[in-house]
Amino acid sequence: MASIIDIKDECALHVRDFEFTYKGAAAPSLKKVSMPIAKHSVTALIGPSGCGKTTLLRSFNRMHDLYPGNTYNGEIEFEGRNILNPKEDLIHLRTKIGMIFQKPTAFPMSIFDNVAYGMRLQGIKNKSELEGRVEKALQDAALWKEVKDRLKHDANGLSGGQQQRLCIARAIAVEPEVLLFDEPTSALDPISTQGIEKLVIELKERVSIIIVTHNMQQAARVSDYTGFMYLGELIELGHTEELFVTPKEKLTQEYITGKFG
Amino acid sequence: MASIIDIKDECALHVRDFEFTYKGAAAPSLKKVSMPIAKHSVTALIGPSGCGKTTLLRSFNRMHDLYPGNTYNGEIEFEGRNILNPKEDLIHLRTKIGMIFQKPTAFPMSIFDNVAYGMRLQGIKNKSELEGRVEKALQDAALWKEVKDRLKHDANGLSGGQQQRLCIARAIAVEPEVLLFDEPTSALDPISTQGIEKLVIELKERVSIIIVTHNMQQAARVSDYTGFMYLGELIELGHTEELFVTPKEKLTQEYITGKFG
Amino acid sequence: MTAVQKRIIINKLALAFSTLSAIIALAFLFWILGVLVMKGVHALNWNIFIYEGSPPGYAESGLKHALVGQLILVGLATFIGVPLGILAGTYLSEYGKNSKLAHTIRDISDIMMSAPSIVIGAFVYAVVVMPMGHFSAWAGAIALAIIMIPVILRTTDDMLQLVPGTLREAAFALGAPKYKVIIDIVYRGAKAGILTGVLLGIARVGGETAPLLFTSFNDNFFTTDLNEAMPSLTVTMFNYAISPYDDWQQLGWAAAFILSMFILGLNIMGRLILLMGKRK
Amino acid sequence: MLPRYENKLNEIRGMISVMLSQIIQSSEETLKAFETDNAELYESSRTYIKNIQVDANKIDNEIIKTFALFGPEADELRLLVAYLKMTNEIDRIGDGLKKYSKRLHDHCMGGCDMSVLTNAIIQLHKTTINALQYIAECLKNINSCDADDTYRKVMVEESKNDDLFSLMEKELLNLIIDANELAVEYVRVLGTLRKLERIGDRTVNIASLMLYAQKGGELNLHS
Amino acid sequence: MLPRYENKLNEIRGMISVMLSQIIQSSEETLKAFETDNAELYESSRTYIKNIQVDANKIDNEIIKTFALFGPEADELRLLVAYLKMTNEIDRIGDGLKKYSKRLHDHCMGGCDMSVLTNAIIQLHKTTINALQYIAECLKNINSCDADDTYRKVMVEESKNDDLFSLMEKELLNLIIDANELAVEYVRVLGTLRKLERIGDRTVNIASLMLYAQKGGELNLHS
Amino acid sequence: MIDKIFLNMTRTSALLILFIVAWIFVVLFNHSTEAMQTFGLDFITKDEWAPNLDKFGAYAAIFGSVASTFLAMLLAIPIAIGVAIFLSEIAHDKIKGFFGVSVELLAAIPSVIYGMWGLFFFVPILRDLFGGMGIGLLAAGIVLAIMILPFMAAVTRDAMNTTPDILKESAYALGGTQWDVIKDVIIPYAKAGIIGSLILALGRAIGETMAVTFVMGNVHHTPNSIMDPTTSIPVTLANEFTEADSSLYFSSLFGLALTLLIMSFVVIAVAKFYFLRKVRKGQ
Repeated sequence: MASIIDIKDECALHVRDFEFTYKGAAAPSLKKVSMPIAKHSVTALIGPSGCGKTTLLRSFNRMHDLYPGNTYNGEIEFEGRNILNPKEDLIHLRTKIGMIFQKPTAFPMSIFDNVAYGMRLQGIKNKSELEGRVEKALQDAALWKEVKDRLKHDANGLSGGQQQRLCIARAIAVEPEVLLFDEPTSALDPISTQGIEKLVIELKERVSIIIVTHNMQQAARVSDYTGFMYLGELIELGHTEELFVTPKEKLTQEYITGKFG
Repeated sequence: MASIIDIKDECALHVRDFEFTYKGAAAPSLKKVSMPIAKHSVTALIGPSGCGKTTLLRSFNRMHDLYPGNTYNGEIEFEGRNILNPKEDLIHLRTKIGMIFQKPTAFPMSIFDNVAYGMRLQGIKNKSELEGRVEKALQDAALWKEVKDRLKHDANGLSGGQQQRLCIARAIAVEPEVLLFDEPTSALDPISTQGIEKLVIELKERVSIIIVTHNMQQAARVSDYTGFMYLGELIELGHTEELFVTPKEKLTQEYITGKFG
Repeated sequence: MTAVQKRIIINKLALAFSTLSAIIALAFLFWILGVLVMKGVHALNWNIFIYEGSPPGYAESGLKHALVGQLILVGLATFIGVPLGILAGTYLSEYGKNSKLAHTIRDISDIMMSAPSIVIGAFVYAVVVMPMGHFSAWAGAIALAIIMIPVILRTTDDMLQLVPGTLREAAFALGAPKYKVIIDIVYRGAKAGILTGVLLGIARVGGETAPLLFTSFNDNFFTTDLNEAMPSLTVTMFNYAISPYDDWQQLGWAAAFILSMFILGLNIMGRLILLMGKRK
Repeated sequence: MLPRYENKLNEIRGMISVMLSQIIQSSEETLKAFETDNAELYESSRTYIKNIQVDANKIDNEIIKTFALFGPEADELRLLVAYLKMTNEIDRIGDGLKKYSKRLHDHCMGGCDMSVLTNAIIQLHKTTINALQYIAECLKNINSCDADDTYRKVMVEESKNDDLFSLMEKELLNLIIDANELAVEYVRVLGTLRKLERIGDRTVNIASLMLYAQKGGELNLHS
Repeated sequence: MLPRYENKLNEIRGMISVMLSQIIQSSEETLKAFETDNAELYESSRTYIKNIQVDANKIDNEIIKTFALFGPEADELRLLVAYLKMTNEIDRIGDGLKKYSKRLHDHCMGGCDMSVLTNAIIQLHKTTINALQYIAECLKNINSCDADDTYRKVMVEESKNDDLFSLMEKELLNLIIDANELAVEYVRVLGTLRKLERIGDRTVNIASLMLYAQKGGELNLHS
Repeated sequence: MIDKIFLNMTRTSALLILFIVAWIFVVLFNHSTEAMQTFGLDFITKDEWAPNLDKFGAYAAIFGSVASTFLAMLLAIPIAIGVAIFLSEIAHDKIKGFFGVSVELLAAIPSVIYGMWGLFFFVPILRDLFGGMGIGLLAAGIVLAIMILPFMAAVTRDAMNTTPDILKESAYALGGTQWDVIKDVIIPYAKAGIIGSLILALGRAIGETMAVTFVMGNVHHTPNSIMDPTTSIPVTLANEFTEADSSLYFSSLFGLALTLLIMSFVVIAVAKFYFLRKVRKGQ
């Protein structure tokens, strides 16, 4: 039923027959989802609220494990292994698959320490190395110019858009392979949103990106591949251009032309 | 500098050289705004955050008077008088100019009492009259079918979209001349948003509507006239179709094509 | 050992320490609770509710005087304290808002909330008991009310502020006058919260002993005269507990148990009301 | 979907339908005029399509407004783009038809001997009208009609059309060689008939646009 | 504006520019071929525009994608719609030019006496090239060029074009009347030259589309 | 019209609070002037408390209050933070709910009951372990510690719970362990709130009467070891207020009350103005 594109290029992640059930729920929230995630490209997940797009996203770094009782089934392949394996080293996995959240999550520490945090967790203590990588990460997040004179200031003094870019800098500082974005601009004004979108497009040169968004136009603007989800199923995955001009599934068509409801 | 359309039809409101200054602010937040608001049509106000669109909207029912120390200047003509007059009867004015807020504001009482509240304030006690008018208002707000069997239930049991329609029913139950919508869908999902937009278009048969929205596409979809505001000034007011195809001012153009920032 | 391994070990140690401290704390607390229940239930019998206090050694001694006295004192305090607390809280939330006066009142009342209750007792002794010349239920109730007002004021203020500003604006936008907005919308919206505040306030003063020691004082006999010294569970419990008589100590434990159940009951009720309010 | 948006789409479809039916009426009346040699009918046939260019531009502007206001996606986007391209074709059809009718009228009043061509002209005319009717029919239910079938049928008419025109061209060139003074007139007749032939090409384009609107894929037009 | 969106708009403009310059090169080479009577040049002139239809369709599809992904508004919307209409015109120009070049080649190899027309044809050709160059120039900076001026200049060339063509037509019809066997050939020459004349009309449409993209107002095209 | 009446009712009620507080200070001050005039600074520096000699030095009581509170805080703070961490970050949902509610309910149990428990059950154990009477500074400190523990743990947990989930999640998403998240995100985020609530607990401990009345010993003597019985201000007040037979005795007790009020006022004011204000600003 679903129409899933076959990705010829190398894949960053490969989801196969993936099912996810929340603690105590009778039915799985994700039903037999199979999808490839292309390397060095942006894959957007769209769909009405409750369709499971965020649930899927949070499975990629096993975020659900923070709340016990949820069950995974199927396979998510990453670097040749199934990350759903209970023995998977989650600390390692999460340094390889970073995440950006709906709201900016600047830690209550200085700007510098925020960006350095992930590296320090990995045991990097050398000051000059830290400084170099913090600067690079901030530059990559298009934030360096704005904060270079106040690295020691509290990160909460930054604006929402700046904080979100700080979170991106923090995430890329540990050089992950994949970045997960969970509606990263839903708390931001249009101008900051534009900044983040620009950044997402630039970042795909180095990381593979999966972005969940409730804003269809955003998916259209930034992504190379778009997946449309509905009631826990992946209905369609295709090149963004094709999906928005000629969706293969009727449901997709109805969703993107606003005929739902 | 501003390009303001001349409205030939009858006007619901007429703003002339309006200035508004918040308590303690050095400069006015609205600067010499002049605009006609056409009767029985939808006028949308758009612009970047902080441009003054909500400030202007809240001047139409003197909402700012709830917080002392703000100053009005100029004129807002409504039914032949200047409503900025300090002697204006605000209670009467607000029954004539209703308002819908960003988030649903269902009162902590039953659905029926919510809709009847405004009428009761006006001293209507006759039960059958109340019942009739509550039903009509709910029907006009496209909510009757969904709630007719649970009018006595707490209004907070309704979904967000239903609550927002309840607020609309409550506002139209007192038969106002003008309805002010302050980003009425910013807290709603896309489907509920569509419902509210439909309603706005239907309602203009009977009331004049002014809607503030941060969503340009929404302004395009629902309004007959669109005003673009920037830094406290009204830059352009025109027919929506024209404004979005051929804006007269460069600033408007840059805003609607997303070139700001 | 890599940095990550080190972190994992530190993590385990830290979590073990906090679990251990939780166990220690709970062990002590359950010990106390256990003692209270064992002793209390053991001492509990019908006589307690039927008989007044009597000298040690008498079989027909009970707590009727203290139970009724406690109810009268707390009831009277509630009667005085609740309306004042709610009205004052209303002023802060609806009129004073962020004015200097409102902030001062808030700060002072917060400090009052944690002020030593025995000092309040001393104060009431000076301004009520001394002029009257003798201990009285009024004095006790006033002392309790003074303790109660800040609690209710603060919760009322907080709960009213939780009512979204747009809800008020929406009512104003329909042309409602301010007092109508407050009574119809704000009070109604904060109903559960205010009620909880009142219950917690009652629970708070219900357990107070110190301020009663020299205001309502104590009496071993049943009375309903508000102008006389009045027995209360707390003071009775205190007196019985420090007495050397075994049967009085027994009665003391019974009183402790009854009072604890009463206060826990109020607390649980308050919690349930808030929960139900939230669930809606 | 907002009712307003749906109305706008319907309105645009309606406007295009009207244009098409005006063209069909006009060409039917031209045919009748030719068959009955009726000067008045020639005149009146052209009144149907007098304003076709204005209408086409009006439709284009409505489509642009719809783009501006509703940001169409997927099938609606394809439909609107197809409409935008269709108005070009219809406008040209109208223009061609106008000139054809006028010049045919002139020819019939003039001195050429059309008799050898009469049948072929009627045939050519009929295939054109058929093709136009097929697309008009499909347009009525653009979302559900069988655009594939329509395309096939239009193509059949178009190839008939081509064959007929080749035949007539040969015939006419022969006439020209023999005609001397009338040669110029025959040259003109050829030009006139070519206009009719062109209409066939354009109906194919319209049919292929409808196919695109329905099915997607790549937009492909032929001159 | 997202860089991606800007790139897309530039890309589309670039593709159209390339098509236009191919057309200009092709028509310049055809002219050269005609002037020097060089068969090879005729051949090669057509290779420039061999794929013009494919390119036009490709551009259309890019425009549709841009609509789908970025929901353009205001000047960008007008520009994209103008592009969508322009590809039609350019496609037709290319088609016309291809046929023109081929047939002119044939005529020159054939037996007609073109000598009386040579100058006029060169003139006609030049006005066409001029008009094409004006629009190509303006397209390079579509946001800032003086579209008004371009439109005026293109119109001037177009009216020259018209005059020249009327002259030639008269000339040719005279030739036809006298020519007997060669009449058919002359009829064909007329048709060929008409193709060139048509290109002029289309350049006017393109100029008016550019004007619309810049200034807005109502979209107005002429057949 | 009705609006005005309503406004005046609420305003009067609100102002009443200020009035009562001021009045308390005035009354306590007035009643203690006699003692202050008689003893001057000696009132707080001398520890001789002899009603029969009309000599009143409050040093022992003040020292007892401070020392027992200090002891209580020393014992309670680490455990309370441990409990808070356990409740907010470690325990599973079910345990969390049960323990959480127990802790809060224990915070509501009247303090007099802690005192009774201390006297009857805890003091004997101390007596067996260390000899002596058992009653004294250590017993008071421990009972106070146990009494404020639930309050402290509950407020600390509440402060920790204000940390937004996604803030914690983003630290996990960088590969942090639970302890990393607690020490680097939750505690820094809730720092001001935690310190503020610890100080509030301190304020409570200073003013606590009933829990310590039983186990302090009520001996007006500065203790030599933590096992020695001593007294504190509230204990003195509770035991002697109704027995005061001379006006100087009485005035001295009011002096004690005023001293206590000022001590707790200062502590709570510091908590509020310095730490809790920060929390409010942060939010």
